[in-house]
Amino acid sequence: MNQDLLAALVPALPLMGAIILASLRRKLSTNAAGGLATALMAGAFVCSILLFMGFDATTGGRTVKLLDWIHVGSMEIPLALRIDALSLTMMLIVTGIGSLIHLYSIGYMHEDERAPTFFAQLNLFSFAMLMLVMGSNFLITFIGWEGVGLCSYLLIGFWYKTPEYNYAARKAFVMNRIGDVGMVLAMVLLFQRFGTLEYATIMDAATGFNDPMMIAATLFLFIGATGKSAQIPLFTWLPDAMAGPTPVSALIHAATMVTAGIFLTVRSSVLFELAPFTQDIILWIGTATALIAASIGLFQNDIKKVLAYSTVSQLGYMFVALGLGSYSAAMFHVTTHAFFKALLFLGAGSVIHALGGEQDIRKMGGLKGHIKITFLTFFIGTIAISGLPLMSGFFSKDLIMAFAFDRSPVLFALLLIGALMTTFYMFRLLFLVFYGKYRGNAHPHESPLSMTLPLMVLAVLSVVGGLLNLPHLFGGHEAMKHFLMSAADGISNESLELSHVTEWTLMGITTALVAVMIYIAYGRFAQKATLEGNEADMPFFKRLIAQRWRVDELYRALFEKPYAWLSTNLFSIAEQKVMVPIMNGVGAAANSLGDGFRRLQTGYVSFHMLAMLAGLILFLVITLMSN
Amino acid sequence: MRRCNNSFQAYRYTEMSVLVLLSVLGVVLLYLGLFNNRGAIAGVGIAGLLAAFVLVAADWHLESPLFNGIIQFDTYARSFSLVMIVVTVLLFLFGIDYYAKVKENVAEQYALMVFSLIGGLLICSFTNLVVLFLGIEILSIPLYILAGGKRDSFRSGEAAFKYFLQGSFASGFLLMGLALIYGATASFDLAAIEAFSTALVGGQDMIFLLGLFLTIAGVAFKVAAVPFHFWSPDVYEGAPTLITAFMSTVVKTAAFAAFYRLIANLQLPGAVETMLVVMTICTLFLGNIVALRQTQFKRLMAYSSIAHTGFLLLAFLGTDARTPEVLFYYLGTYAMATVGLFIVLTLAKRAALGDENIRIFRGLFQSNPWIAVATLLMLLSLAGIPLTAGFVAKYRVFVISLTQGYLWTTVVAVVMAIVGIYYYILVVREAFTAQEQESKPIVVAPLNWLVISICGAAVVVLGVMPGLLRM
Amino acid sequence: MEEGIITAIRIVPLEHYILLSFLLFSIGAAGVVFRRNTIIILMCLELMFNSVNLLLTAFSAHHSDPRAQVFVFFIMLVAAAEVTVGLSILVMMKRNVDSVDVNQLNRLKG
Amino acid sequence: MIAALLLLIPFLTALLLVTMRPTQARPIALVASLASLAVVLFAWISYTGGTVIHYDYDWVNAWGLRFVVGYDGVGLLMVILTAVVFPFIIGAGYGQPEDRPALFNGLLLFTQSFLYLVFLAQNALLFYIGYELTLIPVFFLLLFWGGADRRAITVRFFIYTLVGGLSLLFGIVYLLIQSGGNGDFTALANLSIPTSTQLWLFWALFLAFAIKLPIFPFHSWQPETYYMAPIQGTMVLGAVMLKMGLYGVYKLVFPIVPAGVEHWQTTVIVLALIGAVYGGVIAFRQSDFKRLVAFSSLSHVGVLCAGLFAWNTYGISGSFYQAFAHAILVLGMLYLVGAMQERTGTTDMGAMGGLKGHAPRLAALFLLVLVNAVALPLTQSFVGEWLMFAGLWQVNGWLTLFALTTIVIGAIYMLYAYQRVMLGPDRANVTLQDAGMRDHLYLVPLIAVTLILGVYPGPILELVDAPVQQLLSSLSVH
Repeated sequence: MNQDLLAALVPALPLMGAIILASLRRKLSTNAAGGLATALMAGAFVCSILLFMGFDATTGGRTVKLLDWIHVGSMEIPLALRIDALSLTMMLIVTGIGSLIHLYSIGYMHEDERAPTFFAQLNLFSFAMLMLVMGSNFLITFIGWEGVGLCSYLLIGFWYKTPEYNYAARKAFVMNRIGDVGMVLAMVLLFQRFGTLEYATIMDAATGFNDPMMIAATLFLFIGATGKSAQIPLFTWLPDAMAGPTPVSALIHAATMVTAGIFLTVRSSVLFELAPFTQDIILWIGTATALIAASIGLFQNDIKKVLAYSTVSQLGYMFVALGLGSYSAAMFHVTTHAFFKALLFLGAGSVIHALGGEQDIRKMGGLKGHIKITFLTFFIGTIAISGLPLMSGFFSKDLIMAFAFDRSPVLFALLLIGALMTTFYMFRLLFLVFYGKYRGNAHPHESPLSMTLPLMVLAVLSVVGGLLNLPHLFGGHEAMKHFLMSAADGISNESLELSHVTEWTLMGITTALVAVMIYIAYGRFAQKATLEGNEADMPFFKRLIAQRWRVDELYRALFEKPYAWLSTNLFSIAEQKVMVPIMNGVGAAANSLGDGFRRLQTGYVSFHMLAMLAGLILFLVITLMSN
Repeated sequence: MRRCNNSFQAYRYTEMSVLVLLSVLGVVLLYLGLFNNRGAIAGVGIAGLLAAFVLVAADWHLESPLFNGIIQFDTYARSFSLVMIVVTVLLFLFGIDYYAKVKENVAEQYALMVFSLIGGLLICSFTNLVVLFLGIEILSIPLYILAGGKRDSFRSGEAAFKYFLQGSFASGFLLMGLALIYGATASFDLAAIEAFSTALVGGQDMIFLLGLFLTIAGVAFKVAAVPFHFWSPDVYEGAPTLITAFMSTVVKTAAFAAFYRLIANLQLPGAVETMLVVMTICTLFLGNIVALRQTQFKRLMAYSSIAHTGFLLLAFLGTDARTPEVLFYYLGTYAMATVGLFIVLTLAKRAALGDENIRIFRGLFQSNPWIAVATLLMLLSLAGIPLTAGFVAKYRVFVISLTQGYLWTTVVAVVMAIVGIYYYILVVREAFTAQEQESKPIVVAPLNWLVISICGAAVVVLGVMPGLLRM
Repeated sequence: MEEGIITAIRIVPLEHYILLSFLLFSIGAAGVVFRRNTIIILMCLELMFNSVNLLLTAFSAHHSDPRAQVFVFFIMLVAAAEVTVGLSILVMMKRNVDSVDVNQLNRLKG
Repeated sequence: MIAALLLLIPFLTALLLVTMRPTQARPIALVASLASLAVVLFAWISYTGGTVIHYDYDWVNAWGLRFVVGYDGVGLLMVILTAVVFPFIIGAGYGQPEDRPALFNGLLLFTQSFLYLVFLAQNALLFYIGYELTLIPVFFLLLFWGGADRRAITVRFFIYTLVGGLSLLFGIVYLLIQSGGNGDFTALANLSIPTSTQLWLFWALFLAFAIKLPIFPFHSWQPETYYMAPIQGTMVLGAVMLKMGLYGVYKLVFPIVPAGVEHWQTTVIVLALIGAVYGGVIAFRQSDFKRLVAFSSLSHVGVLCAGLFAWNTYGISGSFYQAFAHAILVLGMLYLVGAMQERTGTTDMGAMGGLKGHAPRLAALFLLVLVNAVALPLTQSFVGEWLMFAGLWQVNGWLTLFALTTIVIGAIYMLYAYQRVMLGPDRANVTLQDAGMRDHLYLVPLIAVTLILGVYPGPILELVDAPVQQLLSSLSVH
């Protein structure tokens, strides 16, 4: 089958779905809509696989031009797709996990009467995400970039009747927009520099340059990335984004959209390679995010919030990898993270579904008896993210940490702390939800097959995901790395000079400490009957962390309030007290001038004649003077 | 504008007969007054004027001196004469309705207008300062009387009185000026004086300068240029509306024709040039600015007329071949718009029982849409909005003044043009605002309707095809 | 006109005439502006006109050119006409406001 | 022929309407506008590039006024814009006054034909005449059918605009004298005016357009006028009339006073962007929907003007492309204002909210319009904005950053507005009929245009590209 057609089909199918569902959303039942949506996503997945089969890494990739989009002067930006190792990887993740989550949603959204709309938007998202990863130039990527932003806005605010949700949705969109400013700046800069936005061309032309402009460009790109991938300082929207239905959180805010930033960086790895300064910044921001988010995760009591912060911190790890220049490690972690984080979210969704919408872990506990499949899968997810040996998370995270150690032991130590915190809050979550005795008052029941099936699939993937990029240490040959190398030149100059001994020891240390963490967590949370929740009696520092470092409050005080104030006063003062009065003032001045001169016309004829005489003499004087 | 040499030429009948005809017409009208028959009076008057029109228009390009070369009936004179006659005809048509209520002395009114018109014809064709003086007086003296035409009206009387006093005062200056010029040049003949001024270029002659100065002042009084404008607001307001219309059209036209004829070929000393510039700026400024605050429509028109004087003077500055052309076009179209507006005013005033505040136009669009539209067109023309004659006129004036290099004076003019638009638009707004409470409807007699329509149409037609109104 | 008078006029230098008539003219003008009695104002106007007549006569004599003198007659004529009109208007005024004070009339203003 | 049809169809129909006062005024007007749209489409198809002159005869040549009409690519784009917009303005379902519909639609059509004159004129004076004429019918639209305090606001608007107009006239007259009385754009473009003169002449010419657009310090008339005007009046002002400003700059400022532009470029861009941010920030807290549209328009126009003054291919093309997008957007937004006003009886967003439950279709349509407002990719606005930013970057990076803040600001106020109108807990005891046939008939085509031109901007960009290139090259020659 024609490769180009296949490539075109991949985004086309979900788009089709979106349009059909949107237009027929009144007529279709949940199952019909969900079925259609899932089928189309599955179709896209199949196409991706076929492309993957037919793909020959040695060629480096192909560009499928659909039509001439923007063509002005010397600016030619085609609407074209790029099929190479990188985009294929992302396509497989997006469509694969996407179809699973679509399937899951059929069960999850069953009661909601607006389910068809939901599926339409989910499909639209998939389309946008696919454009993002398949675009052959920055601007096409940007289409997806903004598209996913819109969809995430729609889906976060899906339950539009709750003002907080709408606020969260707006917050997400606006913060993404702030990132987009950086993205646009980067694009205009690159365009001016290279006269094109095609990835291939730029990456070829770039090698050799390194100048401030390159640093600027990469920094702008990174700003864009922070917006989408919820890094410091733009990370506060992601936890709020949990307002959306859980499948959304799984698909958009865990598996796919939030990894867009990583994807973009890998895409333009060449540029980043030329700007070491930017790389360092990425490294430290990534580390900071990883730690801060993890620390916040320790005290969250909302099951989804915990996962959200864990996502943020995991994204932090990926950026660390990018900062270290190990793009394959980053992509590897993106993949495995997609598996287990999707799994965890869907599991959480299943729990919430089981408890009829309850999200507070203080009102849970002892569920492992009631919902077995959910428990097992969730357990697998937990150990995967905590990086217990031979789990997918183990390989990907250790790879990153190995690179970190290669850079500096301090960095390694910091990341290790992060990893341990991760383990701690994940197991805290696990124990509080599934162990001990039930603290709530609902009647837990297992979810339907349509929901448990994706859980199982993802569970398997979370276990075996590591094989994708099995390191030499375990007899593998880093398949993924070599596969991606053809797409992202940055990968080729990764190098990891660590003796096997060091690697073993590092793994040993990590694993041992993780085990300890699990033990502590077990001791503290496994048998809890009740849970102290009130932050009031915490010591200051602990409370600060529990209150998410008060970042939201800070931003509200620094930006939102002043902006509102400005908006009000610009109108009431600048506009109404200055601009408009000035305009009217001119008229008033003319009028008063008129009144003044009007007095000359006294109506006394003698005065008039006197005035004539005076005027005449005045003229006489003036003119004779000027003579 | 060619001037005849002073040599005696063949006696031409037609031109002179215009003056004769009109004088006779005046007398005839007075006689008709005996048999108090209004229709006949107006009819005869109009017929006579039309005859005069024909006589003037006949053998157009012949330029022959009259009365031993003290009058020159050239194209310039003929053109302006035609405008004045046509406008007078329109006013007479209006008069039929206007004087319908008046008991006696109607014939005198018509007759005096005719006499005044004769004065107008004289001063736009003079080649001798004596004729200038006589013409101005013939023009003015009837007006003093006409202004007081409403014998029972206090204001009318006051208007007449003020007009008379200031008028004679100004005549005094004019005379002094003429005398001094004569003293300097030993001649009343324009050609001779021009020759003198050309010979004088560079040199100084105090007497001559002073003479010019006072003469110009005298004429400037007639065109109501600041600071010789004081009479016009009071007189315009006080005089009967028909007469106000006559003054702001026929008289203004005549005065400007005379003014330009006077200075056209003179080599004006620098001092006089400066005087003109200053006068122009003052007139532009005062006319427009004070008009802003007028609520009485007639008074508003008075100030607007001063403002237009300013724009016309702008065309005087420098020596531009196109000036007479522009003057002619400007005055002609201005007259059209003004006549129409004054008629509308009269009608509205009647409906409002004598009130003259611009508020009386309110609801005009409801009751008589077409009249309202015509009013709109005439106001826009005065304001100088494109596709009306007023725009073309103003535009051409700017062209001249900029060509002559009076950059800043033009800037002032432009700013003042904006001010001008404001007060005209206020009237438009009234005319097109719906009347809240029910009031006496505005009745339009067919004849008036005709005249208004003619004026309204004229300003647009002449605006779209300015070529139609050429000298 | 008789030669003798012309020469007689010529004896006095022109400047004197000019000065004199300026003086008269100014007196007239001042009178018009500053007096309030209309009758007197009319007389002052006459004075102005006549100063001009004087000037013209002087000039005509000095230029030995009769046209100015003709003009003088015209002026007299016109002055007469004006005064007639003026007086009639004055009568009307007297009827309206029982006074000949010019400044009694100031309803029209602004 | 085409030009004649364009100028006459609306004009004569308008005459017929205002004189005959037929009862079925609106359908007639609609037919007329559609007819002229057809003509324009024909012109577009048959357009092969270059400058097409349709008529060229001396009107009153002695004074530089010649009747020369025709169009280059940009002019054609503007004509297309006018033709596309007017059927929508006349067809706008809501806010159509009951009293004197004939007069109302007549005035609209007069405006249209005068606008055609402006965009077809190839002679400076002819351009000016059209430019001023458009004011007259709009003046009456506002005076007759405006909202509260219309008498004062209308006059203020009229005079303020004319201040610009007169200064433009002054500039044109000055140019005419330089060119020896030949007012054709071609002739004026060939003048070589000393730089010192250009510095002030630039403002004499530009002031008119700065007020018409309006850009920052000259905008005071705009919000209140937009607010007070009837919906269709605001549509005319926002969708087409302000585009005369852009076109004027392109036609009368760039080619004639290049040195002036070069000197004032940054100043103008800064002012425009200040306006863009100013308007956008104010829009955020506006409680009235219509005022919000007014300020958002101010914001958009600021960016348009900045893009134009980037003064390079991308900037100018982008600006004109965006002009088209903005027109469509204004129509959509104002139609929604009308729709909400008819349903809730007010334009105050405080009284709205929680309507999505009652009117999901309307909400969906609103959303689709909004998507264009925040310039999401694959909508028309995005293409324009992208080009403008690319153009601005060539001028100055910081200004680009400044300009880019508007995409955040825009998102802030637009989404907030959407939330306040549509979202939130369902309003109890509100019966609101959902978007019906006419709403779809009206909005769906607009949205379709938006998306199609967002995905396939080629046809329009082609129109603009060539003349802009030509203009710039001719300038570099200077």
